[in-house]
Amino acid sequence: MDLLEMKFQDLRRRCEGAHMAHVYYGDPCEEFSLKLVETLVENGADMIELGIPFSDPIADGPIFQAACERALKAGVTPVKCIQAIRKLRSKGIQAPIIVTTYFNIPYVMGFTRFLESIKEAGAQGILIPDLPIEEAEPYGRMTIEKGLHMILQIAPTTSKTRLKMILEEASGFVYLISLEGVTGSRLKSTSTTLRLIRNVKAYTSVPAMVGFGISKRENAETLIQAGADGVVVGSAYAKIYMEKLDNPFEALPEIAKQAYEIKLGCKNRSF
Amino acid sequence: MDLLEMKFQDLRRRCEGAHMAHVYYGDPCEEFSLKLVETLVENGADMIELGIPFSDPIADGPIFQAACERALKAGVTPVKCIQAIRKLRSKGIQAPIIVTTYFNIPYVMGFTRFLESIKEAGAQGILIPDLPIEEAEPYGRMTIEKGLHMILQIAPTTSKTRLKMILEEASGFVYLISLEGVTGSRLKSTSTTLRLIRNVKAYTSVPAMVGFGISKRENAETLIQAGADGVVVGSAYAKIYMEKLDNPFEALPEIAKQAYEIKLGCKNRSF
Amino acid sequence: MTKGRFGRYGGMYVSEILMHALLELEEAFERIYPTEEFQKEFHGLLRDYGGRPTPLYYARNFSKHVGFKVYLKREDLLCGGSHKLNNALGQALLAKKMGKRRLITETAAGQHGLATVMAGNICGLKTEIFMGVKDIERQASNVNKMKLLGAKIKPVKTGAGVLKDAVSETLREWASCSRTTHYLMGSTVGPHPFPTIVATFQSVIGQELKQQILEKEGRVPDAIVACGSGGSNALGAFKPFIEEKGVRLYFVEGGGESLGAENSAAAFQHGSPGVLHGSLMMLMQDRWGQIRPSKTRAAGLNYPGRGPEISHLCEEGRVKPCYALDREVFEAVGVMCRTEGLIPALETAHAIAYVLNHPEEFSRDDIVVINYSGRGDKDIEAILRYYYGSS
Amino acid sequence: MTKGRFGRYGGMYVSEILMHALLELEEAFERIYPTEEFQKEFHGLLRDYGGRPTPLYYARNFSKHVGFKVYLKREDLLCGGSHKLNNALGQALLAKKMGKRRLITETAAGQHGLATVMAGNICGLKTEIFMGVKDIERQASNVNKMKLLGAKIKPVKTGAGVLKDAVSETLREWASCSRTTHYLMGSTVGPHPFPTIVATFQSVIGQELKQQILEKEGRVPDAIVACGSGGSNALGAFKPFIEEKGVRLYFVEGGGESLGAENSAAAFQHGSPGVLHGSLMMLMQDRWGQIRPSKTRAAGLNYPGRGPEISHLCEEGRVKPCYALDREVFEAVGVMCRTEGLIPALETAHAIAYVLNHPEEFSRDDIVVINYSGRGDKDIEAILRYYYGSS
Ligand SMILES: Cc1ncc(COP(=O)(O)O)c(C=O)c1O
Ligand SMILES: Cc1ncc(COP(=O)(O)O)c(C=O)c1O
Repeated sequence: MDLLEMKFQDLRRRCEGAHMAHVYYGDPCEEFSLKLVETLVENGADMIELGIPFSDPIADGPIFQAACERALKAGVTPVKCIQAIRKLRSKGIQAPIIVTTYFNIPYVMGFTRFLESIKEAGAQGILIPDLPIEEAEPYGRMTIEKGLHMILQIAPTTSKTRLKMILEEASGFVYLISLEGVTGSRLKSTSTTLRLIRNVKAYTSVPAMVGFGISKRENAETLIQAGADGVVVGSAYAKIYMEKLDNPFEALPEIAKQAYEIKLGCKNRSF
Repeated sequence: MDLLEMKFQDLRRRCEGAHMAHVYYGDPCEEFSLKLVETLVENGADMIELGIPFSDPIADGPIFQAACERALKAGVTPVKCIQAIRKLRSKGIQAPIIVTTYFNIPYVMGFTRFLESIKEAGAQGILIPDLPIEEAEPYGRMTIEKGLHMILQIAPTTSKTRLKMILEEASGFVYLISLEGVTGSRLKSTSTTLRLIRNVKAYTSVPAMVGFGISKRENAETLIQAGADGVVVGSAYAKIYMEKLDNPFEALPEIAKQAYEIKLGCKNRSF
Repeated sequence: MTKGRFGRYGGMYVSEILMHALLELEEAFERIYPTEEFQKEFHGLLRDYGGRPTPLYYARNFSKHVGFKVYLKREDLLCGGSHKLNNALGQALLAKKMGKRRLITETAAGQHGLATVMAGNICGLKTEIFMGVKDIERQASNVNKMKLLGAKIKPVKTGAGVLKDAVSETLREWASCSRTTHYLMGSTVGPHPFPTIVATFQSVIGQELKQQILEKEGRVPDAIVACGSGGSNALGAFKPFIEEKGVRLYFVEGGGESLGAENSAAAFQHGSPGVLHGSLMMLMQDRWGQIRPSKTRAAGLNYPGRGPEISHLCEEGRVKPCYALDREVFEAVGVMCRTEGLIPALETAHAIAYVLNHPEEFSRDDIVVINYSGRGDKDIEAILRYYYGSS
Repeated sequence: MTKGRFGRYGGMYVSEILMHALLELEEAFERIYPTEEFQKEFHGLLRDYGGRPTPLYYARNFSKHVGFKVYLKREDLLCGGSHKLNNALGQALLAKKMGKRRLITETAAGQHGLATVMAGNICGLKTEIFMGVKDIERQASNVNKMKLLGAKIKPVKTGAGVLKDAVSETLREWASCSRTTHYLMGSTVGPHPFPTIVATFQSVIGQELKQQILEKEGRVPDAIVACGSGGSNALGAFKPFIEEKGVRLYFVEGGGESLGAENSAAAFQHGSPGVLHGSLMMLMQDRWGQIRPSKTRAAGLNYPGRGPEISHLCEEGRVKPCYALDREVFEAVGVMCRTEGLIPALETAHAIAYVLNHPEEFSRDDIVVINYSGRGDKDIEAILRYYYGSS
């Protein structure tokens, strides 16, 4: 059992939903990102989705696009992001880390080399938003072989047939995209999301995390109560420090508060 | 025998070439045009080509185009031009008057009415630059019937066949266009013109006047010596007063001198 | 009063200087045009360079909008963007075979100038284009194209600086160089033989149209609507239908801002017969015979005269003379944009506007063909200004 | 690694959100495209609305200039002024039959955007077009046309404000509306099934070309030269000749100012395989896989990736990847203007420039076809600036 599986077991035991915080590393500088992750973990994030910035993040909304742009301008590279995992681990951070990036990054580095590096650095899995199940072979297998999870996504538009295909390959958890849109979109109605959770839970016991558009404690509460095993919050955090880019560290208290609130929303799990 | 024929007889007797001055009536005002004609006649013009301004004088160069435009702006009409003939006659001017205008003017007035008016006012003929021999029927006949001459033109581009056709219909005199171009063009070489004169004189005894591009005494001399029965000078006079439009009357002395010079050029006729 | 007459209209009212050139042209046209060699070369170029045949497009959405079947004869798809190339190619080829070395012409909308320099380049003839200063200003995009293609542009400042003045200036220039230079007349105007030559070259439109509509509908149309000033696109489309008395022919001229004397180019509405630029035709003039300036937002319709043949056909009653006002024209552009995704030339939009605004002329079972004479690229600025205000 | 592969290139690298739309599209295309109804409607519109077949023009003067026979496949005569309509009409029809109500797309030169709104209007679908702010600026004339035709223009400010960024933005938009909206991909790029669909719709170019050259020359050409970035006009022309090994195929990309890293769009010259916008293809990227901005004066070639099929054909050696530099391109425009009276699009001028500057590739007896993908109306300003300086 790895850190990720242990984390879910632990949370289940405590009747809590998981709170994964999504961060694009290096925005606006490495020091801040490291501190940001620490703050999040200390204030309620159960796990970290660590984004390696990509020049053309097509699944991301304006907030994360700007984050990628700033990080790249600041000179962040995939290698530095991977080193960051090691740094976090050496600071004693135990939260599972899922590396997120667009497929071209591991493709260009060499997929195997990429997996080996992040594994060695201390990550538990990878999430590649532009690698649907059709393209995941042979990468999914390679990931498992290296002892990592490949996190697959499921969307409101996913058909029942594909849902089953995806769940068959699911490892670690499945990432339910709450809405049709990009990261940072506003989650207006949860009815589609709730139906999605029901559908997925009917077919699998793999944990199901819900992401996209979650920014408030109530969002988390509703989703967790509907059966989700956790929520992912990303742009909502970036939005806070985005307004204080001169000295983003000043934003950390507010982010801490927000993380705490979200985690509160994950706590009342009724099962 | 009318004034025009008498004039040619008279000039022949005195071994002189004819000097016809071409004036667009009403430029820049009627008073000036009347005075201009008087000055020209008093200083060496044997006959007057009185132009009725037309909005689109396609056979005229920039000087006469501007003259037409000014005259029309000043409110000159064909009727006023015709009245001017009467005024000139009543001032005692005896020089033959050829009315020049583009075909649309008499066409719109009614050709017969037009002829009757100018005849009655005291003109001897008409010259319509855009009425070639092909279109002259029935207008030529009507003109003769009214006791007027229809002056036909011959150009350097006129073929021998057409030359004969035109000469057959010629009345009063024929107007040899000295060059391929418009009024006011510079006569660069006279060789074409001289050939034209030779050709025409070989076929007819009707007087042949040469026009277009004549501005200097030497031009007149050369042409008269080559056998022309006269020259037509127009833009060269307009050019003089054009530069003094504030008070064109000031230009009259210079115009007088110029007319006198031209006439001098017409005097040494060697036949 | 001899050659090139259409009823009382037509003729050769030019300076003696130009007569030789007109007679030479008439002779050359009659001799060369019917030859197999010329026909092959001409139609080969029309096809491969020009893009003929142009389609006859059933405008389904537009038809729904007006309530009867409307076809568009797509001259906008001809190389250069209007019907003008049909004539320019024909005359340039003819000029080349006559041994001419240079083409001169005038242009208003720029479409004919563009077609002329294209044809000139193809035939290896130099091109010089007279254009009123006002037209140079309002048809800048076509001016730029002509320049790029190597045409010499001669700005005409006389008069109002529009088409009429440019024609006069070209005639003057021609008088000085007619031995080596061909005046490539752009419409069915000017002295004989131009109206006949231009109509002949343009009649390819109507010939195709007839064959296409017979294929599509099994019968001739009930009406053909064309815009025009000189009349070349209209005559091109009408020619093969003149004898088919069942086909109504509509000629739409530039109404301008209003039909009032100073704001229009509608010569059939308030013109009278007169002579301009070598030809007797319907003309906007004052009571003394001075030509009145025409006014319309469509530069290509901004001419005070209607060519002799269209003048005659209207007088005879075979063709119905109509007009569209500027405002109607801009609105018609909008309708064509929305319904069919096509931006028509302002000239063309006159024909469209007429069809839109005269339901009383058309019945539900009618098949109507609009001669879609050109595309609106050259007019985008003016159209934008109308729709979005000055920008 | 499954569908839509061309050698190693292609694939469907998109968010799970979009997979249903791609699979639905693939299914619909396979089901609807072969039907007689679709074929009839599609080819009817291509003919009557688009103006197909476009001519194959023997460019006599240009041929003399280069010393061998050059034909131009005249896609510039297609309605809208480029080959883009072939694809836009096909996809719009398909989208309509799939029950979609809206089209979204991106455009750089504006040609594809224009084609899309035209097709959208014909099919009664609303159109929304994403365009980089820099492209909006430099292709103003096409922007205005699209607006007039009723398209909603969405300026894209992210990244460098060019095509790459507009594609990203359109994909993002599509993720939010793919049930009711069709992304009308403009070139043979993007995830499967787009490259296949676009190439299929564009292959009408090559089919006509083959028939026309056989008619004119009795044999296939020795070489076909096409410009491209995504590769749609090139593949359209090449498709029926891929198996004819005797026909040399040249693909000319935007060399930009110089081949140096920051000044070019020549992905085959200094690119490597990578994944962008849903597809594995030849890509300009840094050593970490971050996409490098492309640069060329031809907006339509300004994309850092080459579509998967053309990537594969070049890798295989079947197609020769070439480039032309900006300066050569502008000079080529001038040559085409003078010799044939045609102003090519800057994109198209890349193919022309290659033919002009690589005599070593062609012999005196060669028959060469340039796929003349579009007209230069949209580029007049840039061309004037090159020739006459800023004005
Ligand atoms: C598109 C278009 N249609 C019509 C015309 C009118 O000319 P015509 O009456 O000779 O057809 C023009 C003239 O420039 C034009 O450009
Ligand atoms: C005229 C023209 N040619 C070529 C292209 C390049 O696109 P593709 O490679 O898809 O043919 C474009 C793109 O906008 C274009 O407008």
